Amino acid sequence: MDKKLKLKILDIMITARCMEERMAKMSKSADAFFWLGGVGEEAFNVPLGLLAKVGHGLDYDFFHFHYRNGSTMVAMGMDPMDQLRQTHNRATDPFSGGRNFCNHYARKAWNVVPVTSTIQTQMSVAPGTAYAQKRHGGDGVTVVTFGDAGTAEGDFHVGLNWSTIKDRELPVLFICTNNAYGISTHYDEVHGQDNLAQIAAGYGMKTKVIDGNDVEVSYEALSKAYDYVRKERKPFFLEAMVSRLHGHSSSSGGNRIPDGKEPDCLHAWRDKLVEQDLITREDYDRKYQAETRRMLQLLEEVRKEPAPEPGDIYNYIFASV
Amino acid sequence: MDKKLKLKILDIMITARCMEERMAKMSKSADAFFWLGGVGEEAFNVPLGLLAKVGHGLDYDFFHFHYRNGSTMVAMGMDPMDQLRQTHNRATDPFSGGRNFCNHYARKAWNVVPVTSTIQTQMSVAPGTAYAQKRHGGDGVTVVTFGDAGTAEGDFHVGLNWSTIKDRELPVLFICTNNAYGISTHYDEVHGQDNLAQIAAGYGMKTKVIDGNDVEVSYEALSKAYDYVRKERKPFFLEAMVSRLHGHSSSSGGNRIPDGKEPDCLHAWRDKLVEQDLITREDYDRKYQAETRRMLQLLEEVRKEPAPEPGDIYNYIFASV
Amino acid sequence: MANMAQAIRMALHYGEEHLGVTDIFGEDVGPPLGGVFTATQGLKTTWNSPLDERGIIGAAIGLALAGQKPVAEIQFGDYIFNTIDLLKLAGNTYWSGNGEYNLPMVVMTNVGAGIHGSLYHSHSFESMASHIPGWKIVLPSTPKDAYGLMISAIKDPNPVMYLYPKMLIRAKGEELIPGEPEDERELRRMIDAPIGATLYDVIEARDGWQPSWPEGLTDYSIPIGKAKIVREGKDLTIVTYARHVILAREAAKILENDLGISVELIDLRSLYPWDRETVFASVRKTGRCLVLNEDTPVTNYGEHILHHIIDNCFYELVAKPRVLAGADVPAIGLSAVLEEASVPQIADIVHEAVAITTEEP
Amino acid sequence: MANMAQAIRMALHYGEEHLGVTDIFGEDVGPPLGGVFTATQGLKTTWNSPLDERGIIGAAIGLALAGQKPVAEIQFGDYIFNTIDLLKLAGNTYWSGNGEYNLPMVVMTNVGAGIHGSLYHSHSFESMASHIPGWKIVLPSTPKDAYGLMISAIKDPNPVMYLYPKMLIRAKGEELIPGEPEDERELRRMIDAPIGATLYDVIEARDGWQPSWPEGLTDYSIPIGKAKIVREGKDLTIVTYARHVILAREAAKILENDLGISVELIDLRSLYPWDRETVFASVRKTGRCLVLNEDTPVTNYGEHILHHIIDNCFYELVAKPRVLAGADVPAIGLSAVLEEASVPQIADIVHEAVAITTEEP
Ligand SMILES: Cc1ncc(C[n+]2csc(CCOP(=O)(O)OP(=O)(O)O)c2C)c(N)n1
Ligand SMILES: Cc1ncc(C[n+]2csc(CCOP(=O)(O)OP(=O)(O)O)c2C)c(N)n1
Ligand SMILES: [Mg+2]
Ligand SMILES: [Mg+2]
Repeated sequence: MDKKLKLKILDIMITARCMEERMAKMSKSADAFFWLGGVGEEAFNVPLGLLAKVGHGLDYDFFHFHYRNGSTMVAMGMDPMDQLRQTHNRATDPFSGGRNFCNHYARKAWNVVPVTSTIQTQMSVAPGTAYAQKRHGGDGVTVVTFGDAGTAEGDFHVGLNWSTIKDRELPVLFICTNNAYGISTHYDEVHGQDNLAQIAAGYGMKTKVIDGNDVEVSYEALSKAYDYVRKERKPFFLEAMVSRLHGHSSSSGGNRIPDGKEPDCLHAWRDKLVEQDLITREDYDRKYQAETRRMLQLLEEVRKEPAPEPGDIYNYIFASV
Repeated sequence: MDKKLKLKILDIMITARCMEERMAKMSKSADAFFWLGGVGEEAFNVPLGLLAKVGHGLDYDFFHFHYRNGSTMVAMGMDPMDQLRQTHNRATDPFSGGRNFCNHYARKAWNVVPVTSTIQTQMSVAPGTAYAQKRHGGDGVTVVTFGDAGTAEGDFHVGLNWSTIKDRELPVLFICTNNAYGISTHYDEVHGQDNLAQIAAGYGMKTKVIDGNDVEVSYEALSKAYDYVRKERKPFFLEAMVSRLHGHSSSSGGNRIPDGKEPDCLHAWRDKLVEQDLITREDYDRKYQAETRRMLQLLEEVRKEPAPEPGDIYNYIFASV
Repeated sequence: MANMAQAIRMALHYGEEHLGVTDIFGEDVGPPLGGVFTATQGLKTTWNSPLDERGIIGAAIGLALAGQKPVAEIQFGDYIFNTIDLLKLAGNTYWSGNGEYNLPMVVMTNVGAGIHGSLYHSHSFESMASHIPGWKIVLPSTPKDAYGLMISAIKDPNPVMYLYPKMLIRAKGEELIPGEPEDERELRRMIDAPIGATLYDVIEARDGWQPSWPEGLTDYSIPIGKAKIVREGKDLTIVTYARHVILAREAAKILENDLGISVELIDLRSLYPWDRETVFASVRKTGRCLVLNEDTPVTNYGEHILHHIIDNCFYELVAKPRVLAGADVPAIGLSAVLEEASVPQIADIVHEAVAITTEEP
Repeated sequence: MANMAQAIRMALHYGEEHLGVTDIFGEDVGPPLGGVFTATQGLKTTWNSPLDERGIIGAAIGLALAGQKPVAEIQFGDYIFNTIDLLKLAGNTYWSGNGEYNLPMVVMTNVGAGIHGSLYHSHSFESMASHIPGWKIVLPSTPKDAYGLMISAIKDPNPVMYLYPKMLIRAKGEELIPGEPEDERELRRMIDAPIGATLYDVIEARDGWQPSWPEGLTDYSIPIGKAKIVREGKDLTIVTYARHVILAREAAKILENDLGISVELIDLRSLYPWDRETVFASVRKTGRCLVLNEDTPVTNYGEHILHHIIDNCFYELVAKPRVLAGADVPAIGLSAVLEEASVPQIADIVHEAVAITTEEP
């Protein structure tokens, strides 16, 4: 990883973090009804976005995201303002027109299919895009992301099973961001395996478990995994152990968890780059404050944008014949 | 296995086979609308029933059966007449009062919970009885049986997952009778694993794959598996490769498949016992003919029994408070 | 004349050749079987899915998201109930993304009783289906409509639920489908796959078999949302669909011949959207109506129709309008006695019709 | 007064102590959280299930088959739609086995909009639920009814769907539940678990915490199938349930005070079986009726009620009866503007009521 890339990743992580922190704050005011997001997953989710092949159609990657992929979207090029628009449920929200919760993206130009609130159903849908990609040829892959607790749904099996049929293996990159919790329930209380990759391995697919709090480890594992799926046209299961720094969502407070309880990947990356003399602590703080300010400015803009109209509920029910 | 047991198993296999053959015939006449059953699974299914702890309540085994467990029920003590009653949808059918397809048992006195037509849902229900048994103590286990194709349902994962939670493992004996087909679709067309036990093993449970056409192999594997689950109070996954000698059901004809396409476990067992001088071929033929005749006589009795009345549809909708 | 399975098959063939259908899939949909009711024999884009309805609906959504045009089959409507959340997602995908992704997909499954199918080959699904927003729903009662509605379903850029009545799958039509050969034995020879006593025989018999599709098939289509007046009448409107069109037609004959009651019979064909104008015009004319189907009666689709008849024709009704549906029981029993007691029969329809037309307020 | 979450908690406690409840389980139902809406805090038989609704309903069926008495929670009604096939199985188990196995189980989940929950924390479920035979369905609008209906649900030897309105979970009651302490702060101190800013703080705060249950709780129960006349009136009957009881009450006040229209308001409380006699008696008295709920309008449970009102009171109606339901859209949008446009509001109820009572045939 060269210096430029390292700094680029840091910048995106900062942007994403500041965006999410603003969103969490919004949920404590009249600006938003709700927040949930990926604070603590940036070290992994940013490389996930940077390494993607982003575009429209079968030659590009398809994304079936979990609701914690904000920093992936930022890495892919999303304007944070769009996310604030959704969080503030403006009519200008490009992903849902003020209809859906934050982190519920939909962007056809990037093959980002609508994020659904129903945990794990994306695992049953992902084989469909992958099947089309495999038939089409090329090196586009289907990326599907999900949490640890959600793997208990039967859809987990559906996705793994459809992707490993003999001579019909599918180019799916399965990504489990394991933060050890489903809302309040700890991993150990509802699972019996050391990790979820063990289950996936039973299907005969390649798997790997990594420390998702480490940027370099994540970047490297993701490069290899993407590569494998792109070339072999077979599935890969990557499990990243990550943190959940603001808890589950605004429903459980959305507050920063006590210091030291879980590693902060942004701080770790900052400290590493400071140590490597790629950046000073002051640079970092300046950037962080600038992004924090920028998010507030964006929000101020967003606040001026119109709310949906009552009649909008009737838009986009059926596409016209 | 002593001589007595060997002969006992043969006798039960003959009874079950003759019962099913009669049922398949019934489905070609006005006697029945439909047949499906376990012709070709007797070598495995009879020991499954013989080794069970049959009775009512948590001290006994619970059974969540697939629709091919007729010979298991015979081994547990079912009067074949009851099965003919169901096949002929008589009001006297003790399992469903003429409501359900054949092989859809329900017998509370034996902890045989209602067989459901919805493939694989029994896998989502089985953890419930096993959970109650584990809490209760004793050595009762939950037996759940299913086919190979049905393992594609998400419920397969549900059952495996709920049974392997850390410190809450459940005493479930998972039985997959793998006949290599789901209706017309071959195993290899819809699976990527050499066997389904490989998937189960990923959950960290003990597994074994056996030749379910061999009585001795089946008996021994089942003894060990039952024992393990009874004592360890943990799940075991046993996969038995079996035959489907009359095809899927009467919908696909219900006819005997061409000779030599799949092994006939009853003939194999017969030949072995003849070879071991435990029985002569003439004894066998006599028994077989006698059971064939007996089934016809039973059917003649059953034919005299009443059909349900129209008003019966309103019975047993709600239990009274 | 073609039966309904053949009609669907021909429409799917037309869809593959001319309308961009990319995948026709589901349990036993591909070779060797071509569907448990033969509706997908000989087609070129069929494949067998795992035995997994959630995976089937999920894959159909994924294929549609990826710009394909899938037709996914659920082998029996009885087994679609583990996918309702996914059907809901399919129905709200266009809306939730504010128009980003529409889903051009067809889900096809059979419904209703009548084949002595016991609890799980007798289910109705239309009431629940109609409560899932974002779907169009069609349900033909004749082979010709089956063809025309499938063509429309395929052309539609939205999720379309294509239901068809189990009991009528093998019933022959009374009208030729455009392009269908006149001689039905000829048609069978052309497009029905060879049979066999067991699966092994079937596989052998079909080795190398290819259908020979009728040349002249067209994109003959029935617009979604358009009902058919099966027979005109003046005393009573019966609104129904699926196999109860057939039963109601028999009942109407009896009513006419034996009692001089003239029934106007409407086959809805599309359940969502449905043909409000045709229904209301008829009810306004006759002043009396019976909504008929075989689904269970609590929160039944017929009650929705009744509600809108009330809403639009209340002051024109001259007698209490009624709904005749299946019995309020958990399922259909196997015994013919039980099945008949659970599903409206011709005699029941006659009975209700007489009650409505002779009622003194 | 207790809020609804506390009422449910107390009823479940009573159920554990006196009515044989063996398992109260679901996602986040056990410690440390005790339910996302606190309804299961401090109970002794709670446990956290995997995040798996099919497993939850399946396990509940299995536990009931094994003679236990489970209360299973689906965290949000929005997430119950992947279990419909299992709910159908639960509903037909007693029938399919001809009486061999009845299932004494309760499934509890919340329904409806009103918490700015966007697409997937706003769903109604009652229309679809009522179409699943073999279940009893209750849906309280007050804490006291919530208590009494939970007691009845637990006592019932059949599957009971216990729905409760998301929006009213934290609303305080107006009547004391028998045995509830008079001082609500006292009640909070006794049975509300300590709070914390994050999950880590919550876990710490609750370490060693035990509730102290009110001593005098009773088996006060509301019979399943019994509606409540919330207010008497003479001009118009409004039949509703859940949070629309609250909205309709407000509307009724406006109608009375501003327009002199006297509304009789019925809270069904049980949706299956429902209190036909109370509804019909009221409609016969007023001659006018409005059935009200917030579920989507196609094949809506209110249409079932309307159908039976038509069937039983048609010739006594003096004006066209109506159903006011949610908008015919795929979901509820997050923006308050969208939510309000999708769910009947007080003004909408007033508007309909005026239309019905002023209608000239
Ligand atoms: C089908 C379904 N069930 C329940 C929920 C409610 N719910 C939302 S998030 C969540 C926990 C998810 O945990 P996990 O999968 O580990 O993802 P994480 O939030 O930890 O990233 C639950 C139970 C849901 N959204 N969908
Ligand atoms: C949920 C569901 N989907 C589809 C069916 C229709 N069906 C009945 S049996 C069967 C094949 C089952 O194959 P397998 O699980 O291998 O069991 P086998 O019949 O071979 O014993 C299918 C698809 C069903 N009964 N239930
Ligand atoms: Mg998690
Ligand atoms: Mg099989």
